[in-house]
Amino acid sequence: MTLLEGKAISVSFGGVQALSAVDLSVHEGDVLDLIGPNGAGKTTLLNAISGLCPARSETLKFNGTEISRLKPHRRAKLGIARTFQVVKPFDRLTVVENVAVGAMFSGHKIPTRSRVIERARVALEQVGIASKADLFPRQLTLSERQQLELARALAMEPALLLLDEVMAGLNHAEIEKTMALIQHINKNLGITIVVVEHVMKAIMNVCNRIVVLHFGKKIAEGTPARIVESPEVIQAYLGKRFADRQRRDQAQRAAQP
Amino acid sequence: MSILVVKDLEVKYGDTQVLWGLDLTIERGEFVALVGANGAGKTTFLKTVVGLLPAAAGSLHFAGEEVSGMPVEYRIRKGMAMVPEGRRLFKGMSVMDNLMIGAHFREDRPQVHEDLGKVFGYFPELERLRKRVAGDLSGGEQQMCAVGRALMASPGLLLVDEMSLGLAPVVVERLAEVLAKINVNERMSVLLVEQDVEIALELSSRGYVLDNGQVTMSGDAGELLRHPQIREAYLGLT
Amino acid sequence: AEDVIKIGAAVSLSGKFAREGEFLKQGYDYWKDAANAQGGVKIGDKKYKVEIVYNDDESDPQTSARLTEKLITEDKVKFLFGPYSSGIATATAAISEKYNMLTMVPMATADSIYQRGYRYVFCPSPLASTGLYPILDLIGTLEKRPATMAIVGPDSLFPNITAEAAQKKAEEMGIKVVYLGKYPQSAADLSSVATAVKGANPEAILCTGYTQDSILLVKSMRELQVNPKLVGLAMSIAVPDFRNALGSAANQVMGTDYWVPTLTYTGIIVKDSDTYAKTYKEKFQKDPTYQAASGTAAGIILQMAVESAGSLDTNAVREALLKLKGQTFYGDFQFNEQGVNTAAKLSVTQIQDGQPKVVFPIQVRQTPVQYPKAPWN
Amino acid sequence: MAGFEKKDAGPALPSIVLGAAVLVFLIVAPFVLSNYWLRVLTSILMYGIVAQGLNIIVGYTGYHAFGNSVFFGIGAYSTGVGMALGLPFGLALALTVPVAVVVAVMVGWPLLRLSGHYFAIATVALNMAMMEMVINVGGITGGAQGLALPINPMGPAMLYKIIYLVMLLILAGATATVYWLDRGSLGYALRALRDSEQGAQVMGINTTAMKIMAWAASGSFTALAGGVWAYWFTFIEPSSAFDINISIKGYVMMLMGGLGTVFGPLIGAAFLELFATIIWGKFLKIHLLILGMLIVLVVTLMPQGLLHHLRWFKRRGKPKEVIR
Amino acid sequence: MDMLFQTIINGLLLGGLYATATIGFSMVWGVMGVINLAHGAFIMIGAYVGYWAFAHFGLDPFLTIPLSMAVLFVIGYLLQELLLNRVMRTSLLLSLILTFGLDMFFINVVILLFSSDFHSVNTSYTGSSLKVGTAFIPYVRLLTFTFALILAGGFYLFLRRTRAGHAILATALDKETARLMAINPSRVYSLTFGAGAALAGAAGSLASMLFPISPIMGREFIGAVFVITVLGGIGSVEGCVLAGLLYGLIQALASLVLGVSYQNIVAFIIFLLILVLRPQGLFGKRFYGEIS
Ligand SMILES: Nc1ncnc2c1ncn2[C@@H]1O[C@H](COP(=O)(O)OP(=O)(O)OP(=O)(O)O)[C@@H](O)[C@H]1O
Ligand SMILES: Nc1ncnc2c1ncn2[C@@H]1O[C@H](COP(=O)(O)OP(=O)(O)OP(=O)(O)O)[C@@H](O)[C@H]1O
Ligand SMILES: [Mg+2]
Ligand SMILES: [Mg+2]
Repeated sequence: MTLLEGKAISVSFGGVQALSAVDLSVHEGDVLDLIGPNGAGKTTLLNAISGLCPARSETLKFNGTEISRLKPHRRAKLGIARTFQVVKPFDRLTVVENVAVGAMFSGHKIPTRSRVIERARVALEQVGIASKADLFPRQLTLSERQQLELARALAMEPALLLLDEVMAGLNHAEIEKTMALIQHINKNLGITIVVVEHVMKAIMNVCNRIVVLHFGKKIAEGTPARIVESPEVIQAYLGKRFADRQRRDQAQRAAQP
Repeated sequence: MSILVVKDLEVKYGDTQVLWGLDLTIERGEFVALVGANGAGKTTFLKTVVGLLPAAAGSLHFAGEEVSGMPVEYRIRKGMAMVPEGRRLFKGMSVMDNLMIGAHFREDRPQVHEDLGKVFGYFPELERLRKRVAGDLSGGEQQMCAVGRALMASPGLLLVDEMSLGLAPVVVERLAEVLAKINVNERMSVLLVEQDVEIALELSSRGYVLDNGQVTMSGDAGELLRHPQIREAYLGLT
Repeated sequence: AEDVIKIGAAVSLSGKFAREGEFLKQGYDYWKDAANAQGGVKIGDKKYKVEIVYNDDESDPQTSARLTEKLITEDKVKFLFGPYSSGIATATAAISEKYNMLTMVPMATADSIYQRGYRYVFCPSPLASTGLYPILDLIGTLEKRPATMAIVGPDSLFPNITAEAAQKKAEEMGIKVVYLGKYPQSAADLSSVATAVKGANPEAILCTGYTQDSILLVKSMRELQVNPKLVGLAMSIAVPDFRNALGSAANQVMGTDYWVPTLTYTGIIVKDSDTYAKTYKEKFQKDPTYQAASGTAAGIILQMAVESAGSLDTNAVREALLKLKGQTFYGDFQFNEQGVNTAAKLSVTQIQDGQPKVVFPIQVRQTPVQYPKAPWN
Repeated sequence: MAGFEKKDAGPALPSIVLGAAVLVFLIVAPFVLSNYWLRVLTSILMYGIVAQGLNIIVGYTGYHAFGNSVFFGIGAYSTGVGMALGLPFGLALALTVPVAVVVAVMVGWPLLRLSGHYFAIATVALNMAMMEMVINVGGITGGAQGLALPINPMGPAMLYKIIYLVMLLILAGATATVYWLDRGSLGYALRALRDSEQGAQVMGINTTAMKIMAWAASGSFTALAGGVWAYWFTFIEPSSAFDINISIKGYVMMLMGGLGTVFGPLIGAAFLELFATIIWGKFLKIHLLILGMLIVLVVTLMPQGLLHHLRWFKRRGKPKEVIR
Repeated sequence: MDMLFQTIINGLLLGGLYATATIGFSMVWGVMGVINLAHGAFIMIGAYVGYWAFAHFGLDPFLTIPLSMAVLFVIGYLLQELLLNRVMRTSLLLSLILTFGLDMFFINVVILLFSSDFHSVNTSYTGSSLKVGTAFIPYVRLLTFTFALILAGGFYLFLRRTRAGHAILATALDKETARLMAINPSRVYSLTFGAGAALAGAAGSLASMLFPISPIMGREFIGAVFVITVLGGIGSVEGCVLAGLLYGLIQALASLVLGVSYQNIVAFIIFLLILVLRPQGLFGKRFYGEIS
């Protein structure tokens, strides 16, 4: 079933056409990756979906409901959660309070305070920063703040999760962990996910579909394996060296039993 | 001769100690990588070297002089430059002004203009974009501008934090090439902090691995790259 | 212990009325010292020294009200002297009235205060509505009266009352009011007002503003060569700052005044205006203004009433005040039930060759008026 | 900062005792204090309301409503005009709330989209525009000439007690509102949007509605204070009803007491008013100068507020974060 | 028609002075994130310096501009070093209240020193005008206007062309990174605050030629200063000049068309509209004034 259906989404800022007529459909259970060079419009597309920037579109349906005229908080209550590439923590709330806000105002009504906190703690466990619960966000490292973003979104128990470069700045082990987390969220919690990531080798393994944006236009869409072979994508985004590495890694993996 | 010698460095944020007795040396003209897990203290280390954070203990020799008590300006004037995490351009100023402010403190104006030429040589796109407002550039272009700005200080030691953060693979490749070229052409020492351990170690001659505020491994970059522990923990290969 | 009469005064010593408040305070002090020098206020056979308790109201009505309450209930004063400005006095008059506290408010001349039926609030000065009457009366005596007139002033309590009354009277006299301008109180620059006046091209212009406004307006009219035959101001002509600021530009400009040193009224404590000006200058190292004179007069009138009542009882003093009819160096006085001085008259002063000269009313004038006014040099 | 995460829920014993003592004092005050001190206390309460009103929009919501005095003026004038039209005081005062709410909603919708400095000065401009409007409308508002309210024939003793009690009730209402904000989820919504509006939006918070609500509440309390003030003074002028110093004073008090705390603004109001009252008369000409110096000293020496320095009766809590 | 011409002249001439009175305020706001409520007091002190030199030595206020600038630069520099520095990092609110306290302090100090009487400066050319067609251009105002524009232009060049200026701009945009460029932010802040005060002082000296001088004269400027800052875009010198001229013009035209009582309300409404529709100001640049 199609969870999110967008047709001809366009966004312009003054003279800059950040997105031109992009179609996007996300199926239930998908992990869809959005890639493209810097400034291609990936964040803008997420903004258009979550309602943070004025966008034009033929249709923008979530779970069968037309949402293009809804304010961001309405969309959130319907079950769309997201993280920000440039993290936006609530600086003067503690980490756990930050996450609790997510649990408090999402569409799911949680009756008591203690349940809200419990929910927040679980989300912090899941992303692995439970030990920092009582600090303030500015006491975290950049990547921990990214984890906080993720925890806040998880606490909302959304149907669709939009992740904007949550792996940026993570090292390999952490990327592995985050990948596992994404898979867990997707498989076990049944949440559909759209990610924006540059970390290709990670994304290759978790996502089932890739959409490539370039200058605000969709230039390719397909399975990971197909996309990395596409000369257009290599030229615009991946680079030759990456393609070589990718091939080498695959060969290595294939060599392993 | 060593351009940077760090001994027993300790750094604290209030009561929490982040760096524990850290030793690190960079020779003139050397390209050194500093890798490590998140929150290991890499940014903290760079900021301490450049003076944005005070050291709680230990010594910091730069170009033969103890600088740990000195303010940032002094160290910059003495020849450090830093490309900060997240680029941090002066978004409201033009690309040109951003570059020139990198040479803000320099009195040797003719030389500055020559350096500007060099920067445009490394990053021809910057010359094309020089009148644009820096905040409008794409992430990759901004990173180039940030590197260019640091080069304008004509430093003896270039500190780069998270070169590839949020950049498309093609752009990372470009930047890596330029850094390598600068290292060779200008005989500029480089200390690169990078999450992509593979790129970092391929570029550099030596590397340090930081874990929980301590150096756990260091040595020849090639060897580190082949070290099974690194391959497993940082590259995900066996 | 000596017998003293304790009088309370909340005046503005800081804030926007600091200057006027300071003069008023000095006026009160002048009376206090002069009366005490003569042994004090005589009640029956006894003489009472005068003591004044001051508080600074910061030019803020709310603070003034609170301090008034304090003077009445904490300091237990016998009488009150009012603050500068009608706005502040309106807030404090209500409190005086609540406590039946006899209050002399020489510088609260807004008519509206005296229309509220207060019984204990007395104003020795003429009311705001009469602020420009003497100039109009003077115009009435001219052979070739101006046929058209502009009236301008800041949009605030006192100037508005003055302007409205003047407009009415002018129209009754058959003078056409061709321009009526109220500019915002906070206007820093009046060149636009001068331009507007120029556009209306009146033969006479009257301004109801305070000293600062009058200076600005005259400056601007001169710069833009606005040349009416008569320039009349309310309440600033005799203020030394005014002449100092304008120099020769002030020539032939005229204005009404509560008081000027050249007036010839006489009374107790202060023999006449000339004496006042001299002794005041000796005492405070500056020339007195009408604010100071009004304060001194308020003290003298209070003293006369207390002495004539022979008691410090508020109601007895009030009765005496209502019965009294007399003169001080400041002018005539006779109060009606509302506390208004019905005998008070303003005079008109014109600057002639750099000197202020009383030109109206005829019976107290020093020289005839110079009319029409020569164009600005 | 309160959180629902408090391990040791409930305030410590000394603060309960202190709170009870203050409450008892406030209730018996009108019967034991002289009229003058009652007036001083009433004025503390009035500024307490202004400061508490600011606390809602500034401390919790992060919008610097520097010109919140606009509501004070609106309250004063709607009460004044209502009474001039023949309404009894109670009714005229009650009317100020809907008037304030309507203004907050109408103006808040465009203005609350501004952030930081811009909102702060927009409210100042709003205050000035409203003042000019009242001046230029003239007629029933009395324009620049001011408006005299009907005089209550009651003697001062009785009238002042009534005014005092009305102020006290309003302040209690404002404080209860703040207390409720401090504890409830609404408070979390406001604090969240204060720190990151977009972050709050995507987490399901209707930020526009919340902000307007907060401002309307802030404005309503301020307007009520203005209404009572008008009746208390019986004469209002545009320049004193819309006096920007009212909100600036409220700011200083809120700051002295501690921003974003329930009782801080009240402590600040009491401190500043008492200080001012006590030094009056002692330093005739220089007390504004002293007040200026005092403000400078407070800001530079104890920027986190009095409450922070009076913490001996408070349990040691989380590090107090810096206000912005 | 004649009146329209005269009105335009009035508005522009006054606007030039307003612009100069605003630049320092706008810069301090843009660079340091401090809304300096004592700016009016700085203007007033500048006027008193001009008056004092005129009254005692007969110096023409145009000649004493450097003196007022120097005096105020020192005052500003010291205030920043000693007081503001301690609070400006923490919040907008604290600096607002601090400067409010300073304003109160300075006004009352001047009352103590000079009393609250009005003073004026009357030079030989005060009151004479140049006749252009049917309109009059007062010499004093013309000179004031010229000086105002020269000062504004000079300051603009200082910011854009000198290294100190660049350091100011860079610090405004990102303080920590500015340190990486060997810039010392607290020095820059002191310099900026000093320069802002110096410009206010110059404006004060100029204003002393036009308006009565009194301790509270600064209050009359501060409203215009706010409006122009926002209209021009916070921290933008060229914006200040354009906005100052525009503001003078709007006020003058509003008094001509609607009547003098409407000049303020028109200004405030325009101000609100600008804020709502174009908060970065008519001539503002993006990325400036984003500091909170
Ligand atoms: N608020 C805005 N105002 C003006 N232009 C904008 C705005 N937001 C984005 N843009 C422009 O829109 C284009 C797309 O930006 P977007 O942030 O969506 O890119 P992205 O693909 O997420 O890039 P990155 O990989 O660097 O995050 C860019 O050219 C950007 O400069
Ligand atoms: N301002 C601060 N106050 C308190 N603790 C801090 C602060 N900044 C960083 N830390 C802590 O110091 C540790 C090291 O942080 P640092 O930013 O140096 O790590 P890093 O290696 O650069 O990590 P990353 O790869 O995420 O950038 C982390 O545990 C972090 O939580
Ligand atoms: Mg993006
Ligand atoms: Mg880091």
